[in-house]
Amino acid sequence: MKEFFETSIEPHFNYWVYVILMMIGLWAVIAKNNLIKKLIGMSIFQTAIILFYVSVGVKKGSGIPIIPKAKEAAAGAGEHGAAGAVNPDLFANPLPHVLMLTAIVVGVSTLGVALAVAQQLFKDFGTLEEDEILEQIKTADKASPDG
Amino acid sequence: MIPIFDYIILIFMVIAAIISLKVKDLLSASMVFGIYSFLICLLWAEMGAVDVAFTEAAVGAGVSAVFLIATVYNTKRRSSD
Amino acid sequence: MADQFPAIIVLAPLFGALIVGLAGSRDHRICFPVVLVSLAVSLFASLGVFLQVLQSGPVSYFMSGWDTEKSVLGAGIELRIDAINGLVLIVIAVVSILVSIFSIRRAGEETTEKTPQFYVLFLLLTVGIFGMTVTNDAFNLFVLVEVSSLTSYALIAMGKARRGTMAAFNYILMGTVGASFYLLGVGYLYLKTGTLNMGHIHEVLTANGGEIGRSPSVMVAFVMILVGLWIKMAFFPLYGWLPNAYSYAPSTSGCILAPLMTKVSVYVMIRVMLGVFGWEWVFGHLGWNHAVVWLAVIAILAGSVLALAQRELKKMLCYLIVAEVGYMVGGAWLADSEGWGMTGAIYHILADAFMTLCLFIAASILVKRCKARRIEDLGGMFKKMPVTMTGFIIGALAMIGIPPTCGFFSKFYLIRGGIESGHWEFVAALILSSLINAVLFFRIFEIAFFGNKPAEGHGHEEGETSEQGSIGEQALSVREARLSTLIPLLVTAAIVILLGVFNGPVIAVIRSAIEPLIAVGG
Amino acid sequence: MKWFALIAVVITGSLLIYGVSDFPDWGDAQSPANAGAKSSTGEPIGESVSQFYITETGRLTHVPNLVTAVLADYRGYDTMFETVVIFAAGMAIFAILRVLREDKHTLGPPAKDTTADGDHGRIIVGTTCKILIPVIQLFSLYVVAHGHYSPGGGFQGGVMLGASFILLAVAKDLGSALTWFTEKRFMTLACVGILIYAGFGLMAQFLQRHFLDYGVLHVILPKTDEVMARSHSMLGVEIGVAFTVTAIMFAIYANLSSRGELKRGL
Repeated sequence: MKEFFETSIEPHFNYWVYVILMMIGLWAVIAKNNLIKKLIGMSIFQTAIILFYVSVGVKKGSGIPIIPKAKEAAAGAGEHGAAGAVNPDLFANPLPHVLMLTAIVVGVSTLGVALAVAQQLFKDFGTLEEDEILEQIKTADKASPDG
Repeated sequence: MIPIFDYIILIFMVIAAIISLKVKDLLSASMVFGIYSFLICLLWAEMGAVDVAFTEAAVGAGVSAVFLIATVYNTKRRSSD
Repeated sequence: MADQFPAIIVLAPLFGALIVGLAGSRDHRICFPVVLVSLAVSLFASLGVFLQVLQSGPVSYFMSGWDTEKSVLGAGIELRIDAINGLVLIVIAVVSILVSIFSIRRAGEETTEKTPQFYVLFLLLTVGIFGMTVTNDAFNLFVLVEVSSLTSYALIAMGKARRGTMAAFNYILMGTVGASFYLLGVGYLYLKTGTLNMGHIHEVLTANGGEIGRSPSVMVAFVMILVGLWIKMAFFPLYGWLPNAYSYAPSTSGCILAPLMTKVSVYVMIRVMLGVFGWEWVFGHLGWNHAVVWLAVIAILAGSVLALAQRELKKMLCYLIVAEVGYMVGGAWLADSEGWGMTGAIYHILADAFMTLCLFIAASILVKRCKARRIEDLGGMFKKMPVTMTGFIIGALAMIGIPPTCGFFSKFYLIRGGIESGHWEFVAALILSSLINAVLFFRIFEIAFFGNKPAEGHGHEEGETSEQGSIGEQALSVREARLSTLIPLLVTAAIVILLGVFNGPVIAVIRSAIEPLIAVGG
Repeated sequence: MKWFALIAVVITGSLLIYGVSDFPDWGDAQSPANAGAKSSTGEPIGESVSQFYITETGRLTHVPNLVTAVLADYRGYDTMFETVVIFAAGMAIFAILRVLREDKHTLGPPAKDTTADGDHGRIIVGTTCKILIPVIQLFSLYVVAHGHYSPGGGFQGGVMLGASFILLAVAKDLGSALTWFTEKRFMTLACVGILIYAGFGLMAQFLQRHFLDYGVLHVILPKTDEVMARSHSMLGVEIGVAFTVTAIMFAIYANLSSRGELKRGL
């Protein structure tokens, strides 16, 4: 058991958790009945992906992606040749962070629009339960197919 | 980069996610979702993604939770599931 | 100037949107000229860049100037235009200009005081679609997909129909899941290749005999990207959001979304297949073409049969879109050694955009003018609205696949691909779907030619509608549509025919762009 | 639906876990994402983008915070569209939710909501906010301006600035927040933010370079060379981002909390 944990779970623990979180989110999006719950599920789904990306960019033993004294380091690099001034292993990979800043912002924008649509639905139907809304649409359908 | 810390946060995140989806009171669900966001923000700070953590703290835990609460306030607080 | 064209294509509508956003709320009349000018600039730039591509091969444009001399490949974002997306760009520009003309009066009526916002969203949608087409960066594609999706959610939810709002909510959920799947796929690719530039990813995947390409996570990445894009394009099992969203949206929104969104997603799929993974990897290593073509066959048949079951005009057209997506996906996956299926699929993207636009404009006019949501309400329309119905007929003939129209030629190349690759089930599905379309549209023609407008408030069963009822007073008052909606309709109808008549050069351009991609794979 | 959901989730999950099985170990500094793809013999295929960012950013832009440099310069085009996404969201919410009526004096102060213990609550909350809001706003400006050297930048600062207005709206009422941050103002501010961003790009185009190629702006900006022009332009575009984000975050809240009427919020 311990051996299994160390060889297959431990090096990928973050990835396993991201899959679990993502599946929780996906399940909520499909199976939950309340629209707000669906949206919370959608947000969890998106954060799971962000967790995945950030985990990709981690380097053990590295610091945050801010190079103190960047100018001096660059000047040093100029003198001693291009390599050697900044050791890339000491800084976390910045690219996934940048991508995920974008993804977070996209996520909150989508959430905002979705909540606006949900409020509009509440104005129209008086409820946020999916089955009740579908029921109302069905009865409206029977009353007048054009509506 | 402390593995145990990492594991604890990850497990708490899963718990927070499940609770926020299980609670029938939508206001509580939004609050728990805020907690979830704070946990994930902590995790990112711990992984060295400070900018992402900063954004998540402001956006995920702050503004998204407020948006959710604003909507819950204007609609129904109880949910059937 | 000329070397700035790739950026101008995307930027012109963006600046247009900002100007409308700043000045539009003060004076609504400023909106339309700004929209038209900015889209015309885009069209001009697309044409210019297309000519450049024809003369000297694919054009690359490095954003922020981080080209391969100053930095490594993939550090900056690259826009890349080859002959295929050059064509797609021109189609997008033309379609959006036509829809904007169609919307001159419509937008004001349907969105009341929110016209400036409508135009801002409209232009941002075109920004997203243009951007998706030109970008050569996998992540940038995601951002632009989100730009176009967010605007399309809003364009659908703007309508007054409450079912449209519900459809928009479903679309948000499915669209976000789809985009997230795409993002995840890109993440898997990034994890394996360390880059986001599509060309660079392709290089890494094929390097050294393609050893990285053979790893399971690259396969998972492909599946995720594919499923994400399939949700966006409403491919068969994932089409649930489309019919309600497009048919209950305001007509101007429906007219811009229906021709462009699904087609551009198909184009993106083809680009990912050929440009990122490569012909050899997708068809040689993966070898799922049979399964996907069968899925496409089911999509075509299901779309056609469901369309046949609809009684509402717009919903019927929406299910036809589902079938058409089946054509394109199936064609792209035929994998015959000459690439005829792919040629047909790409040509069909162009053709279908105009066919769908033609039908949607005509249907919007009919729905608006005579309140004819349902097919049986179209009785006697030929007498009352001859011009509109002419446009509708041309679109319908193209959808069926009658020779001078472009619909015939796209089907011809798709069938040729099907025969050469031995996918007889695809050929059979195409022919069967054409027959169903013929039944579908000739039923409408019959009602419109010989039927009378049925009396109001009278419930009918299908089939007996055309005989009964008399011309009501309301029906008599229906007159021809106004010029601002007829011009785009007729122009579209003319393009549908012209694109068919002059299919030779278009096919030649597509062939010349595809052949090297096939040759690379071997 | 539940069974369908379960099946979909199980299939997707097992597919993803199948993909996970051949990932490089978590935290591996030599993984393809961190150090560029390598063939099985260990020779690199192409150059690593990530390592390029880490080693060369200091020389090329003089910005210590790599994330800011990548965000605003190398991938500035992405960031511009990220801002456009926010802008589109603001416009979308306006289009969906906003209730436009004939009587347009929607911005007047609404009636005070005085419930039984509401007043005491309001005094405590109000005083706290009075003290907090200026500090938050100052700090958010610092975050925007200091994005080159520390975590932060246009988005974070913008969201915080927007949040300070949201706090004002929550603590007092939406009306008093709207009295000076009116709808016209925040909609204009949102457009202006993107205009600033895209304007920097356009200026580079007018100077015969590619879009968003800030280096060439040293011609315009006083006392800068190519490298410092990049650094300064990044600050410029971050300010643009902050404008849009501030405006739209507040706009979204204002619309969501008042059901699009912009009269009284929570």
